[in-house]
Amino acid sequence: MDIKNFIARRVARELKDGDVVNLGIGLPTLVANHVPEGVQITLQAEHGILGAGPTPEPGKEDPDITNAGGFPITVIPGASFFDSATSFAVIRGGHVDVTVLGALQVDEKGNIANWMVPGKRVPGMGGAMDLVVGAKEVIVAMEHSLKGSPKIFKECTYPLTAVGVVKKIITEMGVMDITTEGIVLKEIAPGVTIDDIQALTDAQLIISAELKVMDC
Amino acid sequence: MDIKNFIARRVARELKDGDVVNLGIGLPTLVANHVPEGVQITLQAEHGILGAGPTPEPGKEDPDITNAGGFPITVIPGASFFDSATSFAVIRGGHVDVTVLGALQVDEKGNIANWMVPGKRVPGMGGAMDLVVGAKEVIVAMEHSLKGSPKIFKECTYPLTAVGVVKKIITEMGVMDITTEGIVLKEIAPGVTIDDIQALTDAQLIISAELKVMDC
Amino acid sequence: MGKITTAAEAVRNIKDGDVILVGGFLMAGSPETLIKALLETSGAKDLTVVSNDTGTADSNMIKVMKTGRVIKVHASYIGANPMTGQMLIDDPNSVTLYPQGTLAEKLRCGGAGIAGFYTPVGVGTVIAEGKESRIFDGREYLLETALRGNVAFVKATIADKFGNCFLRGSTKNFGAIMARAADYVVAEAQKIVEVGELDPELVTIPGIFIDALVQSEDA
Amino acid sequence: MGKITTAAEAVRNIKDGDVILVGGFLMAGSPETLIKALLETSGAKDLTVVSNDTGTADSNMIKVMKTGRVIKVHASYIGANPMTGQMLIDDPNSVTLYPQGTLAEKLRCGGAGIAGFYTPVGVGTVIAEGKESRIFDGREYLLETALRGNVAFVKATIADKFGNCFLRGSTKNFGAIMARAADYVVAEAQKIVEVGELDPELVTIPGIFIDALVQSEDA
Repeated sequence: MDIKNFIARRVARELKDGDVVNLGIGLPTLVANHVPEGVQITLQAEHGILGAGPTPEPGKEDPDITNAGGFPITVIPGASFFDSATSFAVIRGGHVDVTVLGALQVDEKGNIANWMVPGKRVPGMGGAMDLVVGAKEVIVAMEHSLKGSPKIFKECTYPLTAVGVVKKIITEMGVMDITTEGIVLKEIAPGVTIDDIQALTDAQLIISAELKVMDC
Repeated sequence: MDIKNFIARRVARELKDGDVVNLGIGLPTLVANHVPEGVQITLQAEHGILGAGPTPEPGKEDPDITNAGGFPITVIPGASFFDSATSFAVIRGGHVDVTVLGALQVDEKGNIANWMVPGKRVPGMGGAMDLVVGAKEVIVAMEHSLKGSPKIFKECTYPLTAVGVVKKIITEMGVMDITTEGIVLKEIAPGVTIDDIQALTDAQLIISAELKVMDC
Repeated sequence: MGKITTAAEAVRNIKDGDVILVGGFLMAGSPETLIKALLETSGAKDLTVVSNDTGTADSNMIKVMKTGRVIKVHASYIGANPMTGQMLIDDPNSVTLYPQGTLAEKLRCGGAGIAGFYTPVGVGTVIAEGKESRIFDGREYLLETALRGNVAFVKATIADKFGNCFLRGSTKNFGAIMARAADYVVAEAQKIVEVGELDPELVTIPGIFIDALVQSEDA
Repeated sequence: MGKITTAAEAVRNIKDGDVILVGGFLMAGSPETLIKALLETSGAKDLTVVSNDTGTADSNMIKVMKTGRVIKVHASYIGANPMTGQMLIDDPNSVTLYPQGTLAEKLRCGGAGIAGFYTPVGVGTVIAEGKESRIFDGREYLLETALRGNVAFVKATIADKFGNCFLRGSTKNFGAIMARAADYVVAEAQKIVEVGELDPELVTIPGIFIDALVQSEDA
């Protein structure tokens, strides 16, 4: 299993039966492929779908049913459609249980920066700010470092997406909870040492007394 | 023709082809029966209908399609249904061209009081405040006096429904425009003298230089 | 995720002091089965009812009110329910009246994570008393704040077992908004169908908002 | 009340300096026929475009932008249209970015007679710069104000001749809101039917909002 699917699979175990889930583009999208048996979730697409389904078979694409990346998707039985004002009422109103998204930087206060790199072309925040503020739980799912540079900081330096919203970070190296005391390492990937993960983390990690090996 | 239909018919001549119209309960409802040929209007019912139609034939009532008084109505071809938040977005957003409603008191500043009589049981304002503030044009359609007591005042004394919103009053005695100078009598009913109408009006009427006889 | 239950079971979750949002416009879309269960099988008291009109003299709501278990009402029109009128006379603080669109928008905001909004409706009237006003582009607006409930009762024409609800014709009114603005939402449906039988384009209330689904006695 | 016209005729009403609301989310629901007419048959300049994303590199909007006639953009995501990204680099004041839900709600308010609203989104970020903030129930919110256009372009799947529009699936997005928030609203429809043929329950945009109706080239 590649790193991205390894992360996505661990994220999927956080989901509970009945959850309404929004998955960001990229790695988070893979979470849908790993939802455990017996857990039924409703995928939300922020431009107006509850009950998004998998990619259609070739030739069965419907241009009126697309995901937030603009690509054709399907919907599952029990789906519904609505406009963007209603969709963001759903998001901002706290009706999305979990949003999973990537980040450029996360810090020990739960701040997240994931919409612009200073000095580079700015793509815009899209629905990211709404999602991280509105969802009941925000899970950052990302590779632990960017070519050896930490992404988990004592304090973010990039423009923020939101303040104090991230409660959990899942990477290929471990699972971390963001608490009022700081970032607590709860699970560590097989073959990774605490020193390995701390070396790639700018924030000081607190090691959980119940530290477990991350399921893979 | 009775007084109410006489008033309603005159009100109907104010409507233009394509207008979106909300008619209050009571006398204003009768306006729908007098819309001139060639004028097509869309009747709005504030609890969620655009394209309200006449009362159904006996036995054809549909409990899911009612008017704002709770009674069964029909819808015309091209109608649409929506919830109350959307309906009042339509109203408050200025998408209703004309609202016709009765009043307890109107005054020369265009103030209207039509939702409670001090000391009497209070029914609530319902959608009246929204309609008179949101509609592009507010026409008060009512009998000129209440058993000989004026209803058109220099200044309303009852709790207001809204401030400065009424531009036209149509009664069985005449048609009046509310202007920055005061209430201008534009048309007078056949057989009614200026003294007659002034005697039943608390506000001082300004007589239009082009005063006409009201069509009946 | 089984949401189908009985009205009696659904109203068990109502506690003393709860704020209950009740859909419907007079009798159109009024969840009478659920209100009847509130009357007959729930003992919850000190309730606040939020309803456009608190129903008519023939509604189950007036019967609940006669038991004295409703101590506060938020509504826009109470002329069809004489009990609510009497409450207002007995204690002016027990009934809060709002312009209908303001009530609808307060509830929409309650479900949409918006804390407050500026409306031109009510300026210069008793509605403005005690409220902040503010000028935008030369026009005066009042600040109104969001409204939510602990519980919402709504009536659907058709619901699927996931809870997706279709509210037909002019029965959408307040139910469609209230279902998004409460912690525990019960729908009674005239007809309950399998998941997938309801056209996704006809869903008035997505199933994610519905916690319990009850067969309506008005079927 | 004949609303059916050509795209060329419909865009004639656009004046220099107009604010144009353009529906669609990337290519889903994008009114390409109308944007093409804006490109080819309207000479209007100094335009402000309000769009979720200003389309993609394959859209007609990027071609309009290349003519230099668009001087200001309001959007939430511009990563798929490199011209908008370049505009932002050349003049940071020419592109205003909003969180997507804030943009949607600003437009809804523009059509709903609401002057402003308080949202928790953007607190503590660059979005909050220069905006009022306020605490409600211990949580911080930003004041955002309504947004309207002179003109709106929307794309419908089916429209009847009165202008009632059905926007299918996930094409509703911004078009459904923008049609309520502009003075002159043009819809292009993939299919135009007689009045009465569209189910009243499927109307995404009531016909009263539509001023001109054009056959879409995407039919």
